[in-house]
Amino acid sequence: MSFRDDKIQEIKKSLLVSIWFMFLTFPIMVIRVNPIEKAVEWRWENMLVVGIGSFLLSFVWRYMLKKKEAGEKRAEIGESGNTFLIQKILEEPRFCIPLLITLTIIAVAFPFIFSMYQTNIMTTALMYVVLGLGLNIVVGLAGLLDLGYVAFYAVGAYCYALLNHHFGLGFWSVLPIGAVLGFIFGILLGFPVLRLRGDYLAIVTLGFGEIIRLVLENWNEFSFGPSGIANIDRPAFWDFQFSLQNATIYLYFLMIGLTLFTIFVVNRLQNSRIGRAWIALREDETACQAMGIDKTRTKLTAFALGATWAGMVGVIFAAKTTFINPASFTFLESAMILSIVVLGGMGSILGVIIGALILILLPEYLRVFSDYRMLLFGAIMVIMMVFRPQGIITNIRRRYKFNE
Amino acid sequence: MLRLRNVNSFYGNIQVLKNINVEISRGEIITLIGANGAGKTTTLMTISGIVPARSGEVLFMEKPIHNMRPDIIVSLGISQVPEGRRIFPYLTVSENLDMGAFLRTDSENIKKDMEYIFELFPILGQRRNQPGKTLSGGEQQMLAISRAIMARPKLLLLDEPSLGLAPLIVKQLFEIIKKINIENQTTIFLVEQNANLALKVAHRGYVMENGRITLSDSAENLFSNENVKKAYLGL
Amino acid sequence: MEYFFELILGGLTRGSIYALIALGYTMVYGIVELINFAHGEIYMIGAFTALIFTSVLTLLGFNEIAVIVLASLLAVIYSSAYGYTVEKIAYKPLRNAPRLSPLISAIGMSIFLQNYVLLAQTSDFLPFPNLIPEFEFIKPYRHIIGSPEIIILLTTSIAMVLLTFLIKFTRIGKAMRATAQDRNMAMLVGVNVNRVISITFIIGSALAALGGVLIASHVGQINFYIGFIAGIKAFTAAVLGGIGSIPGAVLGALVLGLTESFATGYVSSDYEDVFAFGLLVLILIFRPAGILGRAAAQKV
Amino acid sequence: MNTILEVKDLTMDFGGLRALDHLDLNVVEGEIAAIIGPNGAGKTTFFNCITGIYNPTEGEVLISPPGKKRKKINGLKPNRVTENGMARTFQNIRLFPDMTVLENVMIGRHCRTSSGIVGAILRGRSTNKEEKEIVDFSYNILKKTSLSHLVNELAKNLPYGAQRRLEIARAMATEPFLLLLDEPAAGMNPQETRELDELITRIRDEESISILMIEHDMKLVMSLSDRIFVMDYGRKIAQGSPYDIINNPVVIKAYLGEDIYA
Repeated sequence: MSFRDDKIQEIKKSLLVSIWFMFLTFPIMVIRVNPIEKAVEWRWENMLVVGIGSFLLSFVWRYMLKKKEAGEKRAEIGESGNTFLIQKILEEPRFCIPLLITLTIIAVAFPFIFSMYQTNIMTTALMYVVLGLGLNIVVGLAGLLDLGYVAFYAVGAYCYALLNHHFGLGFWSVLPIGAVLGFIFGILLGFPVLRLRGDYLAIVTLGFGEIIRLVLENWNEFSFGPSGIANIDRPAFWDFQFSLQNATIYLYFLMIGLTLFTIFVVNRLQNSRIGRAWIALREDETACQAMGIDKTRTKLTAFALGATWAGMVGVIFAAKTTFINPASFTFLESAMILSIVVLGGMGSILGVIIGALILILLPEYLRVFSDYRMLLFGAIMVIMMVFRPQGIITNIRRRYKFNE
Repeated sequence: MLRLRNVNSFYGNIQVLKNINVEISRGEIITLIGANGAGKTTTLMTISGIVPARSGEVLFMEKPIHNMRPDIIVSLGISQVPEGRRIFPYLTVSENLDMGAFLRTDSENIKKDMEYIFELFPILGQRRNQPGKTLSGGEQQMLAISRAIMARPKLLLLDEPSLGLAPLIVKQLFEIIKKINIENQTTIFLVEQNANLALKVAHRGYVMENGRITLSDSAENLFSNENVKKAYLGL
Repeated sequence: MEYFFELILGGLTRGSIYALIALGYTMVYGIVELINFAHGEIYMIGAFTALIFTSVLTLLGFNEIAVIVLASLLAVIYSSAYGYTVEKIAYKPLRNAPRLSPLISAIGMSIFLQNYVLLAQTSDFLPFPNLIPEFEFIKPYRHIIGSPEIIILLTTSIAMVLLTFLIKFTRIGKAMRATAQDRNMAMLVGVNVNRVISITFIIGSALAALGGVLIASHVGQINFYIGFIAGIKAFTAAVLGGIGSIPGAVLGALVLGLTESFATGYVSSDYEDVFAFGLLVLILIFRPAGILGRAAAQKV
Repeated sequence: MNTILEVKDLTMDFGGLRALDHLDLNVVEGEIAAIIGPNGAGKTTFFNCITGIYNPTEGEVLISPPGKKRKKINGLKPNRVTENGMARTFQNIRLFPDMTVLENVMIGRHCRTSSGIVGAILRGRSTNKEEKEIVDFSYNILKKTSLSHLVNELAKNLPYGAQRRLEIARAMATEPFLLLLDEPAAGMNPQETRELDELITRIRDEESISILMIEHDMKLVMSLSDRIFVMDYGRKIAQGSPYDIINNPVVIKAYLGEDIYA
């Protein structure tokens, strides 16, 4: 077959795909009905968009599939092709140190250069970095797909809101309580479900997450139901209450601190005896047990540690927004955190940070994206799984040294 | 009839077949012997299209088949009895046989063939309505071979038919294999760890080590080859 | 006593709808061992398609019966097309990937489809016309059973019988069973496994669409989110009956429907979904093989 | 010689199927024992029953580790069995494919070390010391199993024979008194099999680890074993020295066949 024929074939294929998608999306994209006024709106322009879009995307799709196959082939032959530029930079101290210094300066100067609004967004992004890193312990390191992660986030948030509302407890005294409560809930929920197979575990955690949300929504005496809890105190510095602006900056630095702390802890855990056990467990459970690793206990540790971080960030979330209700803790929130981990690269700390920043900041700054935010998250999960299941940043673990 | 030319196959990350060359003529029984993990099963899976060859050619009756789907390859006349029998556990014996004839449409002849099978293996006739998983190992092996015959293949690939069977049953089985070869003119490619048995029924043989063909000769010559004797015949 | 029968009937009706969706879950799981998370969205798209075409066809002046038949048919066709496409895009490239990859992909697909409908249509609840005609002969018994209930129960039973027949006796059914039991072996006897998987998705999606049309006209309103809850409940039903088992899915769905009906009838309606989720959690913990499922032995 | 493993009347039912039928077996200190028998005879099921993967329907599994008290271990979880000193390999290699050779062996040290979450985070002196010991111990085992040159390779990139050896090394890292090997020679070429023969002998002689193995390679079994058990249909049909077994008419009929050495 000549090169020309090849091209014609490709175009034919894409044309077919394009026609198929125009047919497929016709009722949903083109027609909009208003059953009350019995009016129908036709939006033929959408069909054109779908047609052209799918025509072009199908080329990209096939190209990427081919590239992925080629990549696999190369890996099999033994060349490691896919090292990312960022990784190369980070392995080189010449670039690494100035980069870190720049990052530090930007991080410190950020709230003083940019507006309060920007600082707030950054704080939110950092919260998702920490949530992502927490979930990363569970999903990335231990390989347990937890779809109810947001439940622990809710536990933390309600813990602060309720203790603050009823007893006037301050942020700093509740933060450790939130962490501990997250840990305890992690163990309570984890204990019965962790012997389940991977996909069942995912569904059960989802079920648990939804149960907690539904209880919060319906148990009015306890949680004030759908109307939620308002006027939660912002974090104070000892007894000193900040102005709104200073409180924002304070929270920002608090999040920077928590982020650094989280990175430190996750990194240490990853390269420890427990971390190795998690990774081994992810690779082969039976072999792990035969090597003397207590499966339930090790999994439970990962699950509960992940929950601890969710609990802490939950407390911060309540303090930041000063108002919480069950609507903030839906399954979609869990899915969003999961897509951060998936996009970044399961098990990779740097990847998760980059993933969170991309997914949270991009929709904030590009108006186009903000409407399509969840659509984007869904698409990312599919696309990453199909083309690059290891995420943007492949997890690189420490190589162990030994003394002869 | 079948020709493998410089075939390389991978399983996951590991290259299993390295430049395999095999030739099989019509009506022959060819055996491939070698240790467990040498790549014998992969060779068969590559011919059947389940583990497609990464490079090289597989020609069946001079037609390249290495890029074809497994079901098309079956329709051309290559059937396989895989290692470990692989009976459909919850289908009955006759449903299993039906599956063997999945691509055939001549229902009259299918019925006749099934009767022929039940003559060949009366025990299968008795158990025709039992689920496959309730059969004993030997019966399952008979069913597996019968299922492959139901496709009326021109080339039959057999993977370790003797595995885990009592010697008495193995003997019967190899007689049947010979019979199929002679009566139905079916060409047979037999993979065996039990080199002793295999070389007794085969016309020619190949020896495989670590994914490469290291020897190929007539069965008699292989049988008297010192290296083969030492490594595979336990003499 | 009448209240009791009302609850039973309500439970059975509800269960029948779950059954239609659960069948798709169970078929797909049986054949590719994947929890098709996007299945609930297929059902939602079925309901939307039906609503859209009902409005359009009514405006075009078709008579009532023609509208019902055509709209349902189009809903089934479109849902099947969506099911087919979802499989090709999100699952087929992951056939040999680690188990969690297609599950994450499925969750992504589910979120994508929800938001696709949300953006292209609306986030509001839309009133759905009652497509089910009133039968004259049922009028006297109206206080016990209405025609929607009869139609729903009837449709599910017919679908069930047809599906059983298809799987037991037809060529494609046999290919499906063989593929479910041993995919590679099915290939070796000449089954085009990819096509069998596509067909499974198509049939499952068609049943889900049927469920979507029935429930939407029964409940009277739909929005983009109905698929999520319905999907989880149908999955619960499938697991309850023993995932992979066709009669199990129906049995599980009926049990779930009755449980919900009684729980909301006698306990509290606030926690309707909690009962379903709770049941799901309890089964998975205590009897993951379900009522009719075969426990998979651990292979070492 | 002390009996270190005693299996009494072991029975395992799967639904209606009896996979193990009142099996008695024992291993004495310092011996290499082998189990042979046709596929489906229940050999691997037997391993799974004594290592805690299955809980046997009936019977007892008792161990008497050298210098320790006799202990019943059936019903214990697999990790507890390993902690008690019985480690195993698998018929189908089960390494941690994306971990390095060294890391694979380090996992074997898990049950002999103790640092927890707090230790991991603070990484105090004792944790550091323990980590160093784990690495050194593991490297040492790799040297003993002639794998030290592959130390930083990913397990999945190893040749087949080396993967089998790595599985043995990983099991040795748990410091067992009895090593259970499930078809250690399966898939090895004659050269690798010879090396395995040496390795197993060395493990027994130098490490004082007793060995119970399932193996099909009769040459290896004959040259290595002190005693052989023959299984068929879940029952033990014979036991004895290699010489006894090879001349036992029951064994010849069920397993070896008349012409195995013809």
